[in-house]
Amino acid sequence: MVKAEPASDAGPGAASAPVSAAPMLQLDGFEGPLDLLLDLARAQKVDLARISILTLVEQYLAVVRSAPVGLELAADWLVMAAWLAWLKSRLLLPDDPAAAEEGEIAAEALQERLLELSRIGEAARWLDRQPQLGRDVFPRGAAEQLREIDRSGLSLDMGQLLAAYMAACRRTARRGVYRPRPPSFWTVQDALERLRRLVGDVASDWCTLEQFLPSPAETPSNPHGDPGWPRRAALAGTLIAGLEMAKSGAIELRQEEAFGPVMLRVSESAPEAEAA
Amino acid sequence: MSDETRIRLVEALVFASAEPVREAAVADLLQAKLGEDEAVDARAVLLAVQALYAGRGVELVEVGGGWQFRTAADLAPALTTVLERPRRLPRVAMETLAIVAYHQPCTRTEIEAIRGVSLGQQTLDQLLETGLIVPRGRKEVPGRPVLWGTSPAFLQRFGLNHLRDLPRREELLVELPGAVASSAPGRGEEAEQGPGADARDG
Amino acid sequence: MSDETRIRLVEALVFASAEPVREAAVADLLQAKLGEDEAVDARAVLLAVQALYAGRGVELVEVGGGWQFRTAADLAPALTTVLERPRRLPRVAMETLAIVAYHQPCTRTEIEAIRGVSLGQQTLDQLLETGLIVPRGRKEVPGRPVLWGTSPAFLQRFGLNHLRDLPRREELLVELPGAVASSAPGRGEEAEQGPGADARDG
Repeated sequence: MVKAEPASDAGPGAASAPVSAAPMLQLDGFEGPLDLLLDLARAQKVDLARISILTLVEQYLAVVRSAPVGLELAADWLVMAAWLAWLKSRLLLPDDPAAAEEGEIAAEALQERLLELSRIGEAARWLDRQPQLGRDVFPRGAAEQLREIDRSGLSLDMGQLLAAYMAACRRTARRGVYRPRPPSFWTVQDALERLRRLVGDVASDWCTLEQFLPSPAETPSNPHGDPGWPRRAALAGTLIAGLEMAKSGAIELRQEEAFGPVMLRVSESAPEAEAA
Repeated sequence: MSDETRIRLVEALVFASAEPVREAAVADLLQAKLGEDEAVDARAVLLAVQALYAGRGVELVEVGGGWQFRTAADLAPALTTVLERPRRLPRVAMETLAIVAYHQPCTRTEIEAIRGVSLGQQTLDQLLETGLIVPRGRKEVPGRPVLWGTSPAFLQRFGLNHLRDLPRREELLVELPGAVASSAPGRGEEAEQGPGADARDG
Repeated sequence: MSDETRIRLVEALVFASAEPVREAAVADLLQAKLGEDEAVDARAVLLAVQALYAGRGVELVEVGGGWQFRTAADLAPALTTVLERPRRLPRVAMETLAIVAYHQPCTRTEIEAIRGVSLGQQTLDQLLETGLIVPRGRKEVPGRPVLWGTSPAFLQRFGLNHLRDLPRREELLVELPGAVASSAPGRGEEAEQGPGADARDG
């Protein structure tokens, strides 16, 4: 937001801007009340340390009263106006020495604040006048990396060596353990062979299926789990083999009751069927 | 090692880097090349390099505690037509920066007290983004507000070697009555900085 | 514009640019400064800048279709700091080295039996290159395979006086026999090992 013309006349370079022009100012052109006060003080064109606080107060209050924005003024403008009005009353009408002194101290404090703000403004302008890196002066655009990475060396330590050895040993050790043979049981194929071999010799009369089971020595051993498994697997295998042979008519099977012993004998008409 | 060789070596070292090179690094390089017996005066060599570049398009300057080659300031208008330049900082940001520079470490409240207005978030963001101010601990008062100070980037940006290279407060004061009465007109920046002509920060 | 100014401008432009500056860009800059009437010889100015830097620690060189400042070739080695970033041996090589250390002298087949996987020629070459292992004769079996052992360099690199200073195998692998009995099946490594990879722990 740029202020109206009279305001720019009030700048430090302006020769004789009448203070009366101040009411034309748009207050929000200033960075707060202090900024305006400083501007007004500068317009007095004396050493900031010797400005007339009374005149300054008059000017400020005049500006604020006539500000086009009226009551919509921001709080800090109003607070400053109230404070300045109080200050003016102390300076004009010192009803007692203590109040007069109070007013003078407040006036000095205001003066000091204006001085500091003015110094800061000057410092900011000084900074802005410096050739700034990236704005006025530039560093080397393409910096050179004078650095070389040598990766020819070897980083070795005992910990690594030992860890590697242990890892290698563990891997093979574990492999020996984790590779159990799949349990091999007495298969139907085995049972079929055994039945065919034995059935003619033994089973002209009814015998139990158990009689045809392999001996424990013939049964493949199973290192894992229940030691009864191989036996039961052999029984199952033999039963299936028996069913198979019964289907082809080579033998007959019989079971009197559920879960009772399964009986087996060579079929009457076996030889032909067996041959087929 | 001849003086000429030393100068070339230091010149190349500083030139290669985009960042300021510390004098100690220059001394280390020279010492390594010379051996332990010979005395090394890194500063003398740096000054010789500086002299060599005086008046050239590129200059050797001492900034932020190190040495850096930079383009000459007077070439800025021509160069900035081809080189990308960042936006300039608005007046509010510059003033806030000046307060931090002179009053550091200081809290946000202290900054606001001096300017008499509250410090906008945008301004703070701008200063932090540019890396010109950094937090420097907390003030041990209720609320433990952050204390702000200027960064090394601040020194580099404004071509200062130390914070003490800033104008002294009294110098700023001395300029003031003058600034009011006869403030160096003719200075381009001066005119546009006048409080009357200033554009407000967003 | 004086020749001097042109030279300074071009010098600064090339200095501040992140990429090599093309002659056309230099010509554009000069033309903008000179106005359309004056003739511009960008190359002549660049050559003048180059001459200015002749014999200095920094040189103006033409690279990749543009111009750029570079550290003088004779100084680069002196300024280059070499950073040693030792590499680690790959795991395979480390395991092989460890097996050789504990089982030496041993053949490739023996190493493979212990690691449970075949040993690539590349790994063996790598280890030979480091000088950490050396051949120690041949085993008198069919094929007469080379026997491998560790070198004196091996002892040195690991800070050992003798091979017997290595922790004993039993000290390292106390938990192994237990592991054999109780380790659960179904571990990740198990799956990746083909049935053929089965090997006896020698």
